[in-house]
Amino acid sequence: MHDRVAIQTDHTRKQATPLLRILIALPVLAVAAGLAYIMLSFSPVAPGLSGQVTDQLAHSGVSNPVTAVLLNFRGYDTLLETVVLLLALLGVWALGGTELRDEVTPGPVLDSLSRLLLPMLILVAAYLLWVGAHAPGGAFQAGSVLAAAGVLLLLTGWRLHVNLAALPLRMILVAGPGAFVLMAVLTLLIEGHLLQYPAEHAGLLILILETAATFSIGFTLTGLFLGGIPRDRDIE
Amino acid sequence: MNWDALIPLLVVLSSLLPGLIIFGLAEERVRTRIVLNLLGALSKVVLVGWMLWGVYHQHYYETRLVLLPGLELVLRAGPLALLFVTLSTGLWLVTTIYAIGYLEGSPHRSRFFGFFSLCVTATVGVAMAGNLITFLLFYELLTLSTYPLVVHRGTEEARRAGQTYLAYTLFGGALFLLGTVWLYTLTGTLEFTPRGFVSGAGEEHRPALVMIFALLIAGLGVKAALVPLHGWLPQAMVAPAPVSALLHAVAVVKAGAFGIVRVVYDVFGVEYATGLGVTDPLAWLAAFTIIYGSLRALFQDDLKRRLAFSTISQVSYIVLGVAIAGPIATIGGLVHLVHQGLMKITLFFCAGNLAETLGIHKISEMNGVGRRMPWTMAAFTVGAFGMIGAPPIAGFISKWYLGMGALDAGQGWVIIVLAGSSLLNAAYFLPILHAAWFREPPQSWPHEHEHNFGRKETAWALLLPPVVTSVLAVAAGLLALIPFSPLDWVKLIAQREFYQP
Amino acid sequence: MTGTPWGIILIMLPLAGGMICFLWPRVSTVLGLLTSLAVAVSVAGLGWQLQEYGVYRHAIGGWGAPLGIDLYADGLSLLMLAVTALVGLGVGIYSTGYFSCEDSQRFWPIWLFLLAALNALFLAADIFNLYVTLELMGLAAVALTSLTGSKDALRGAMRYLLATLLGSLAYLFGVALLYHGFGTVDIGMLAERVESYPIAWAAFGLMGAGLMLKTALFPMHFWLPPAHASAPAPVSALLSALVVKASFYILLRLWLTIFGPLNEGIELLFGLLGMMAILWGSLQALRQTRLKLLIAYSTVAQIGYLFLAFPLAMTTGASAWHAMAYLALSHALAKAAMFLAAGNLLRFGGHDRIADLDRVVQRLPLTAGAFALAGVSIMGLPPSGGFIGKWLLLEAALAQGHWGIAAIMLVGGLLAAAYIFKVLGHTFTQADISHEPVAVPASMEWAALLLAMGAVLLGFLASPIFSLLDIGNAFSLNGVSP
Amino acid sequence: MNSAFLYALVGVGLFSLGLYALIIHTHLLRKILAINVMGSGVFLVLIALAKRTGLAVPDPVPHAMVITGIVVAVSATALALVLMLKLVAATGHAELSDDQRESQ
Repeated sequence: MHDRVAIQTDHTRKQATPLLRILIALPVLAVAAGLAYIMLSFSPVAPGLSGQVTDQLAHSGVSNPVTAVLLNFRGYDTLLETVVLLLALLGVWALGGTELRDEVTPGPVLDSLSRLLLPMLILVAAYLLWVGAHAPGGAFQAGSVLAAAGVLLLLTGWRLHVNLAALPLRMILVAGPGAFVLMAVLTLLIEGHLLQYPAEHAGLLILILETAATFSIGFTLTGLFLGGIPRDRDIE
Repeated sequence: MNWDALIPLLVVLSSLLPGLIIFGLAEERVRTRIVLNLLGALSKVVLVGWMLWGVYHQHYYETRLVLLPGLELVLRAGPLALLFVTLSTGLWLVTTIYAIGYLEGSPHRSRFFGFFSLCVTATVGVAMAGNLITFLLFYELLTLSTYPLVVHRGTEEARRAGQTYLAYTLFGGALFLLGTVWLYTLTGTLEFTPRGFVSGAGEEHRPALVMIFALLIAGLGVKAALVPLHGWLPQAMVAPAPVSALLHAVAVVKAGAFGIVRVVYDVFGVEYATGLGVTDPLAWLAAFTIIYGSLRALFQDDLKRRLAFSTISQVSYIVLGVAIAGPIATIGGLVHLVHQGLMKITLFFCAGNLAETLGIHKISEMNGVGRRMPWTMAAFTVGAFGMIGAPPIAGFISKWYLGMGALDAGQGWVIIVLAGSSLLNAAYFLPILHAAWFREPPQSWPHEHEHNFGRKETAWALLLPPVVTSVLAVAAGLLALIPFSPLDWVKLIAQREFYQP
Repeated sequence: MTGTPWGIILIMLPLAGGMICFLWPRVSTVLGLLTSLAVAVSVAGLGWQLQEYGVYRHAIGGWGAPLGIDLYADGLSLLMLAVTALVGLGVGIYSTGYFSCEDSQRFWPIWLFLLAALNALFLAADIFNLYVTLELMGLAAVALTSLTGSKDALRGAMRYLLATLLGSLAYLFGVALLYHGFGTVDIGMLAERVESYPIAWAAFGLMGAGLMLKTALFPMHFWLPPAHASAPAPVSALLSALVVKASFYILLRLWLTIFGPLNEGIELLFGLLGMMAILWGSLQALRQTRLKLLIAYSTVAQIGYLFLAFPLAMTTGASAWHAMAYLALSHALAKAAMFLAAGNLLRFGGHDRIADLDRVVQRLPLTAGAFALAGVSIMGLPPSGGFIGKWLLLEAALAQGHWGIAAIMLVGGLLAAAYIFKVLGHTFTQADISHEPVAVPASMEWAALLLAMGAVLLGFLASPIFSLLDIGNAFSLNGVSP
Repeated sequence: MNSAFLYALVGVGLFSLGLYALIIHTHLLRKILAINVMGSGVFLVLIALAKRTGLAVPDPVPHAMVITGIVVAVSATALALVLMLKLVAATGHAELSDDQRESQ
């Protein structure tokens, strides 16, 4: 555990002197005070977009306003955001990954528990994905749970099979942003605007997008946890 | 197709395009390079000849390209522009031949000739600039394209000389830029106009105009090597001889002097400038530079350095003529632009021949060299006497008109400066001539074996140019009164551009 | 083809390209180059569209602001998109020679995502959308910086990442304040609604500080030199030419539309910091002994010039902004060329110690030429884009009697000349050879040279470019806004 | 003043604390954590102010923004952590030394 040792020894390195701390704390405090004042100066009547969202909710294909904003009204942000996630993984892979973690062989308890927990997690993810249309939930929540399952698998020593690590894995990772881009282009061609869903199919299309995104998010987050290209370590 | 609007551009392109092509040529393609160089030089001569004829017959040539909203790139061939264009074009042809001979077999010739062509491009651009921004553009291009020639040899000394050169010229350029922009904000135009365009700026701007004049002159004075801005010139002598000859005797320093003429006559207008009280200090500065340069030249043993200080001194004759602000003195100053060019390039060619053929760099090594290289030293002698102002060589004409002009303008003190300078010229040139012709030659020359020219004095490409230019220098003096002589042309300029009714 | 949605193509194409490169790394180089070319064509198409039909606006999802997100392009956006496409194309060609096969497979998808982020950023009309594009751009830039994996690169990337994240958070805080204060994140609507309340000022303080940090304006430039100097040469070119300009662009947009009309005074601070950046950056550049650090500090100085336009534009308006846009444009081309040239020298001699450059002018004439031409523009000497920008800025300064700014600009130009010729001088001289020279592919030399030539050619294109810039009147304060 | 403002003030507090820690600490892990704390502060402000009207359904737009923000923050944190680990592996310590210039 080379990295952990290094992190601990760093405590011995020099720290900021008390005077310096005060010199830094003062302007930070001033910023805090200023911002606090600003916070209190907001009027309780919000000029936000609540009303408009509510008005258009019926045309959005979902009944959960947050999902409506995320996938429909501001779907373009979400498109870019799925790319951000993929990009982070690309960045991590470009760095060549981190040192190998110690391989642990899970004991019988851990092994059987995780076997039990895994289907549960996947089920929960699926539920969250589905429920997002009308209640809190959605692709990111579902994806995170899926990622939790993935992390659990990794921690118990499971590794992706080498044959699946190349193109198939990449396909899943790209599925979310890819589906978004595809959807964007198709809606542009058919409806004339980027991500303008045909009203009658909006719900279904959003679900398709969210499903693809869930898989991508789950796998990407797991990949980020792993911190390296799976193929590499298998070959080694 | 309006050919008249195209010719000034073609004159610029006739050296720019060969230059750019030469950059791309492989080092060993000597013949292609020579053909391109001569083709460019000759086509420029033809174009300039065409324009000379046209301008003489009251025809004007002008190219305009939009540079910025409200500001154009203007190339205009009037009489004054053509004076400088003709000088540069003619001497470019001669120097190209010289350089081909001088650099034979040496490395990096593609680079050398490429930048050489760029320099000439910049010089004719400076000459034909029709407004200050165009002038500035080519003036800076001249700085940039001469730098690689100064550091051409790639020694540490050359690099340092290059840095010095840039430090002076870019600083000058910055001052010039400041003056130009400032002027533009006051007048809203930068177009060179006979009798100047600043008089419309209004009385309240007089102090600002004096400052602007100082900024512009300081910017130009660097290249014209006015004291105390002359420090780069002697150092730049580290460059190969053709560079010293064409650029540091003709193109670069003359660009500065020519710019001063433009500023005094076509930006401020000589009457307005006199009214501002700025011409007198300029004349004093020029006079000081004349004397100072001559004095310093006296103590140089390195031949090229002595010539460099002589250049510093001689270029200020032009500035002096302009600053005296009378018609006759102006004729003297302007005609010196040409005369000094012819004489000084002859001297530098000869210095190059001595260095290239016999390895002579110092005056103390020149004993008896006249017997070894009679043609070269004959040309040198003509140049030297011209510099001193001996009739019938061209230099005499310049000094005569300067002196007469000074008396005409009521500035008698100038005569003393001229006389003193002539004495000093004699003091630093005559010993050289004496040593070369009348002293016994040494047993051997410093580096004679390097080139074996057999019974010839030196390579024909090295010999021909100084002989031609020295003959021209004599001709310009003897035939000063025939049409199309430099003097005649300068009178035309004074008549048409400066003192028109 | 009047209806072709060029603006959308500019975003979707590199996104799709990046994903395909990720899926099938083998096609990376070919696909990447094709995408870059297609992006350049699309920018031309968009330019034609703007000229024919005026500003471009697209309501994503068909909702329209404030509920939906709009894309918007005017002359200013077009200019930024165009320079991005040009530099991108140049760097793309360069990278074919620079990267090994494996490295290029890592480079292309990230760069294409960065390209998409930049295009999306220049087309955005929504401050939250801008935040997302900023983050996309920042992460891509950091990932590219660390591509070599060397100690210096990792340190540079880490510092850069922390700085860029801090900047983004400050920006996001500002977005939060503006949304809750004025009920929209659309720039155009904010421009109408925002008044000189403390909320607006706090938002501007946060967003401005964040963006200044990302733009590396003095004294918040500390992260830039190590990152730009340690990244691979093509990446340094992208970072210095485009990425810092992108955050500057947002700041400028916000200023022109939302914050500029509120009050006077802040522009003086911008001007002051700009002046200090010029001096400090130039002096530091002059002190450097390593070429890439020198160029990186030069970027710090050149960013300063952009900020000089703020005080000057208060009375001269469009002409100072034109000058600034021109400086940004020519700096992008020139600085990209410089970093690429530095990459060639590094590849060739195995080091970038300035004093040990060995007769480069003979051995890599195209590279030396590229560096010199780019230098002409950086110094602001004619004829070059840098000169045009400097001329206009100087004119504005003198017309208003801002003598300090004029003086700093001239001094900055001289210092720039000093550090550029410090390099050029050494390209002529001989040095002890410490490393066997390595051949440099022609694509690398030509890419640098062409970009540098572009910077010089800009000196003759001012009029057409200014007329393009004025599409949509981006520079009239209180005027038509996104 | 309703409780929403209290949460907003807590958000400001987190932001400021994070900022302070980011400047003060030299260890990269702490710096990365500090950035995350700052991020949480901003998210909290966004969410809290969305509820300040006291209506049953808070403004959904800031919620969507926060979800986007969180994903971005996760991505950035992951990249930062890997970068830090690489740096530790390469240099042996998890700090950005100021003697940058010497090493270059």
